[in-house]
Amino acid sequence: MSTAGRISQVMKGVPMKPVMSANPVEARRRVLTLYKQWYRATPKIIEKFQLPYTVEKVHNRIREEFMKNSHVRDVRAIDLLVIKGQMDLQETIKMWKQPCHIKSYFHQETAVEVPTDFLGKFFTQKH
Amino acid sequence: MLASAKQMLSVLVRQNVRSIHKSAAVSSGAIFNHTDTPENNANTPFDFTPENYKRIDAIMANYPEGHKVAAVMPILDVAQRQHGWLPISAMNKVASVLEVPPMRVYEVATFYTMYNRNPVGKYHLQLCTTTPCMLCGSDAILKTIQDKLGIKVGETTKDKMFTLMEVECLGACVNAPMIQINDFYYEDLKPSDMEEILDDLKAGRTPRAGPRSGRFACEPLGGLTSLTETPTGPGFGVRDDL
Amino acid sequence: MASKLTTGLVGLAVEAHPHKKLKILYETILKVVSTMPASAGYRKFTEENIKQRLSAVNTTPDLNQLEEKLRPGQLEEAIELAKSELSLAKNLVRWKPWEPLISEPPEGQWEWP
Amino acid sequence: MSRLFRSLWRRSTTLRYSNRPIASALQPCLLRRNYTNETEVIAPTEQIPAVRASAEVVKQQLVEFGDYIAQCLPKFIQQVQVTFTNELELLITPDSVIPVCTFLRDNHLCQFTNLVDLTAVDVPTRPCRFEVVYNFLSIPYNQRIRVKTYTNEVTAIDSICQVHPGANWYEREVWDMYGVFFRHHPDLRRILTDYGFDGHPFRKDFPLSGYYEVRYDDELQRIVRDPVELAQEFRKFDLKTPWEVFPNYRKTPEIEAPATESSTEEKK
Amino acid sequence: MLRIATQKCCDQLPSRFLPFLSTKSGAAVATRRHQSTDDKVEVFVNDKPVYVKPGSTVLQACEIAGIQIPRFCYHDRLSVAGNCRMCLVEIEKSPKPQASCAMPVMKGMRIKPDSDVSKKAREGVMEFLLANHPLDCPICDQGGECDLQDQSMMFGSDRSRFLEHKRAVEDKNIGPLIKTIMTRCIQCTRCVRFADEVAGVSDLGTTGRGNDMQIGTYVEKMFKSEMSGNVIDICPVGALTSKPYAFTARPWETRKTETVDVMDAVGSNIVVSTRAGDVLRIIPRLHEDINEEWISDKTRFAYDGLKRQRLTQPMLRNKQGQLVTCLWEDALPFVAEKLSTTEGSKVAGIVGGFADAESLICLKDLLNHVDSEGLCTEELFITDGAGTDLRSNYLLNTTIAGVEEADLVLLIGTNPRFEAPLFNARLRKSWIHNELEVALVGSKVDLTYSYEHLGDSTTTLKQIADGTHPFSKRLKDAKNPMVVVGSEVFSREDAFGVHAAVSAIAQNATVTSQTNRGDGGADWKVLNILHKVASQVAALDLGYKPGVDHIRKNPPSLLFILGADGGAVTREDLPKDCCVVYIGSHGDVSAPFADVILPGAAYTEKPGTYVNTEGRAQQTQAAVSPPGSAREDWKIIRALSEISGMTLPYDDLEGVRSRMSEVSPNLTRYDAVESANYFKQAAELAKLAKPQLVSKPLQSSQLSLADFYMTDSISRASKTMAKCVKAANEGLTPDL
Repeated sequence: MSTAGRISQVMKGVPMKPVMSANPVEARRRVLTLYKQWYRATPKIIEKFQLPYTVEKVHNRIREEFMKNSHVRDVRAIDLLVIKGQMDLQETIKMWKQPCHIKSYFHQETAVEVPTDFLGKFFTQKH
Repeated sequence: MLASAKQMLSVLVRQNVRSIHKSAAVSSGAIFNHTDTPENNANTPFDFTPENYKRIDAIMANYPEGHKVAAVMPILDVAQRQHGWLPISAMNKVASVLEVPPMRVYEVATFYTMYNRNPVGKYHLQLCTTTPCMLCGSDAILKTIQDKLGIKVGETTKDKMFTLMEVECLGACVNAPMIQINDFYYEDLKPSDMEEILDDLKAGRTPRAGPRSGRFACEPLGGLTSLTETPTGPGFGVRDDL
Repeated sequence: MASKLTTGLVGLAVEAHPHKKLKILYETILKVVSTMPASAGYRKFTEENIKQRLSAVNTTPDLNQLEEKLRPGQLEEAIELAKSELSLAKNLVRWKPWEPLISEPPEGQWEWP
Repeated sequence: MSRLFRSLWRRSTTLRYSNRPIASALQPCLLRRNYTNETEVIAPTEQIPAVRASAEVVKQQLVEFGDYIAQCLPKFIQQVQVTFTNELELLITPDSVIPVCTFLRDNHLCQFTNLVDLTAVDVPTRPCRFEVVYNFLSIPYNQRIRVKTYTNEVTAIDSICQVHPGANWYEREVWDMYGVFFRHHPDLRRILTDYGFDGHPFRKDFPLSGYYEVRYDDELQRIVRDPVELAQEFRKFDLKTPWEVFPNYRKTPEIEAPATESSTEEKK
Repeated sequence: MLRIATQKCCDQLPSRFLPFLSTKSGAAVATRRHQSTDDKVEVFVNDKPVYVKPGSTVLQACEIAGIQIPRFCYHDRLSVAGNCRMCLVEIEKSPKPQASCAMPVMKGMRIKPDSDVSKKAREGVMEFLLANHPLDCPICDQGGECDLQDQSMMFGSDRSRFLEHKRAVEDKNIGPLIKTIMTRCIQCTRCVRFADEVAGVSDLGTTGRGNDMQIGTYVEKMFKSEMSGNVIDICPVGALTSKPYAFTARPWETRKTETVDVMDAVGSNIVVSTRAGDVLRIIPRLHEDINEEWISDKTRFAYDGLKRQRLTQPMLRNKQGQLVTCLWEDALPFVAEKLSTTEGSKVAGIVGGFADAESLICLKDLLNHVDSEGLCTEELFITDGAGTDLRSNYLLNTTIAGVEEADLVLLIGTNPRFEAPLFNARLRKSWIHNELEVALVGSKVDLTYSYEHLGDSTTTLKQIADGTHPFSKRLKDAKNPMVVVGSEVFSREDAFGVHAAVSAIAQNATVTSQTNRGDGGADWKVLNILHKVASQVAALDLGYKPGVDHIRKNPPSLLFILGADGGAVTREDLPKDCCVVYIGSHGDVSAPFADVILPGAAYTEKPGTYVNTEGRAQQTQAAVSPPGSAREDWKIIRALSEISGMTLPYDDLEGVRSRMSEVSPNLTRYDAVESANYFKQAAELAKLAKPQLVSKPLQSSQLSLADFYMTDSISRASKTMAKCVKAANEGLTPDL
């Protein structure tokens, strides 16, 4: 989901054909459809992966992932994101993904807080 | 297809040529590193005799102040004549006499083949085997020496009397074959002459140097074929009016 | 009057009436092609080629000789080939390849940096 | 077989030259001959054993064949070129993948029924960064052809699965590795990377180390997936010698006069 | 090397030449051209006119024209040999191509370095060079930085016509530093000329003749020079390579950090090559005013000492009296507790030779904060008279490059060959090229050049100062005299007396030399102090007391030792209850008797400021990170200050450096020599204090090459240096 919609510069000869949606309205509809699909699949995902999270939490996380790309305006980029989101959904509900993949969405399990004061830095880092 | 086969064939041929072709390893056989041996090391006793010191002073006086190092070659020669050959200690001595780093002396001594950095016998036989001498029979001379002394090229007799060396042209091709024994040239040799010379040397006699064919020097063997008339006096061929 | 029992190729049956089949196919191709503009490159080359083949079919009753003329392969393969040429021709009528180039490449697209 | 191919070729050339006005009506720049015009075939000699014999005849045939395809499909083909190793390349517009592949497969004189390879190249500096490359083989004529087109991250290319069903996994691979989307592909999903893998690894801007690393965590007693943290120094090669010599001779050849360009190209 | 050569040539381009090139106005061009060509010869390179100094070579003319000629034997700083023939160029009206490195320019000469004849000549020479050069580039350590490799790529043919066998040459063992693979040698004789001219140790030479000629020592012996490692750099092929570096890395995979050496007080500029946090080798970096392009062997090879004997973890002495490792979180509060409970006057600090100015200022600020005045350097200097108050009193005022203008040098109580090898190399250079005369009062040693030994007694000094010694006459006649005092003099009990005598000599010479030169008050400084350790000048600049007398007189109960491993203070000198805190990189002399060890960084691991003996501030850069939990020294002190509640008012490098420039502005004016000129005042102050001289002879501790290698904590930890000492003492053995 990291591919942000990089709107390529309009150049002579560079193709501008739509991927799926012809206009923003259509693209929006697709996004909403995908969102609904994820939303509906949530209880099943929790059950299948035995996630220790509530449905609300997962919903919020899904929403967060969608909002991450809210700045994308290029219809084609939106389409590609939708395609990837669908791929992700398929991999999730078919349990091709493993629990670690799902859990990594929720927290960085081994992240260490980096100190910013002099002493803290002195004790933890070489530079 | 044909072209590639041809190419392949030519590659094979080339490889064959390469594997058949052999050239002699290029080397004079001399070694330009010093290795300590019992008779040749830094502690080998060497010092110039008082006469030689005088001689060295005279030699060094030939060169201007600040250029005394130019005397390195004659002084090395003095050292070699005194000791018979040049041990490393002699080279060091020369260096200290000339007040130069020893390396500068080593450089000179290794450059010239006439400085013997390894022991040689009392008589240093240097037989020329370069083309003119070889054509005139130096191989037979070599064989004579080897048979008579029982040594091969590069070896010294057990009694330390003779060392045999093959050398390149010594510039006496007109009197080929020839041999240099210490400072003297013996020329126009036949195997019998060689034996005679060696016998003389063994017996402590000094054989007469020079051509053995009865020639005085390098004049034609059958007598002169030109320049036979009396030399013309001064003014020959000059215009009368001058 | 099949001259052979099998084509030796999987899924390709021996054709009982190759002349007839080929004639129909080639004629159909020509018909389809003739709807293209006369200047179309494809039409010219294909007409030339197919007409040659058609005349071979018309003038050579002997199967083996025909096979030799319509090389490569056997007559059954030539039929398959003609079928695909026909479908191609139909498609090309739709695609109109004789028109000028749809789009020039962007500046520097085919150059290596 | 190749003799036949040649004879067919001879026929097509005669055709072509009988229709000279139309041929000349085609854009003259259509065909770029990417080779030098040397007529002499250099045979390997004792002195120069490794020179490739330039097969001028083969080259000429390829040029004519390319000409033929270009004349048949002027709408789709931007350029035809023969590389210096005698490979025929068609550079086509991104929209015409299916017509061109169909033509190459079905035409009597092409019969490129075998899709050998389908891949992409990422050249980020180009206007459209991805070059999609199709390699075909014509078994009857023992002839190969390469078709190239281009696209960017957000433009789809038509899938050729309906023309060559064998393209299915190749296209999945290109999608997985480069992120090029193939329209109307029957089953476009990842094929090589792990589920949950982020990014397209063959893109030039994809970091060598990737984004995530997967390891077994002893405390959690399970696999965890963390953002990559490089434990080892990234090895960067510095190809300058500490005593840089002769920078004057290190200039890139692009400064050379354009007249010599073709010869340098051939040397490559 | 060749890059350096080019740079130099560009430097030689006169500055007034440049405006001529850039001027647009035609009239201005005409006049300027007239000026600039007055003392110049016009030659044509590729038909382009070039103006060069008369007497320069064709090769230099081509370089000024921006065309580089390939070369192997030619080296900028060595005499011209002209034996590699690689630099052949075509010159019009010359029947054969000429060796451009040996050919002087003549008026109107037309040089054609890019002509076909030149190219063919190069290709031919290259073919001959490669005829006997082994094709072992894949296992050759020079690979990637080999002149032969590079030039054969550029000027050589792509195939060989030789089917003959290649010559093979026996390898020589010339010591534990230089690995020889003599088969690769192309007989450029750069190493021979370096040994002869720069190192002054004529151990190398060419033996044999013709095809059998080889480079070597003839007898197996060590190349006994303190600068021998430089032959590795000047060797254009892989014949001479570094033994410790053998087979460790390729040049392109290493990361280069340009930094400064601290093994002596010269401050040679170096490049540290690292890979994956490992220092792999050290090579010189060009600095015309300091080290030119040479470095000493200790600088080059002692780096393996950075990996051995290192302090990697903080340590505390436990109840059983043993040092055990601990965490920073344990060690620092322990010291902080001691610091805040100890009376200020009972706190002291000693700094050693590797301390950077940053840690010096931090330690000073911290100790001053607790009202301690006990800040000492391990190295001694005078405290009487002007002492360290006047900067000109403790600097090498003439500067190292200034040696080249001197005509008479008087060395007192020093052996510059081992105390500052590159300073000695300058002396030797001037001795060769400028007829510099040298005299020495002190131990009679081999300085690689001839000098007048005036004995080693202090009376000689007195006599020279009085003008009763015969040498005074020569000093009087000299135009640019120098008096160089070794820092070892200051460890004498009559250090002040010696310094006063020397000051008097120098002051007299200053006056006479001014009249000799006839320029009145020109800025020529006579008095020079040659320091031995890198930190001393910065420490004195920052106001540290030289010598540990203060500590002996006021026994401290908390002593900070900042890398002081010279053995100036031992446990016996200190009270029993004294807590010793060692901050430093190596477990050498002082760490074993410390109560707390705080591991610091070595000079390759920290950005630090060092001031060399000239007073030139230079920076080191961090090439690798400190091992284990070691930290940069100033950060340790800064952290300690925070824990003990006396937080120093800076917490980054910029902060420390701005504090440094508050105390002594010259410390942050990098690569500038801040000149000082207070000799007269110093001499007067010295007179007031009534200096005394004792009759003990002036001696120097480093007399032979074996004394040179291991002098400090890094070189003492170095295996390579130990091997060198062994080889220098006992001769070569096969394992060295």
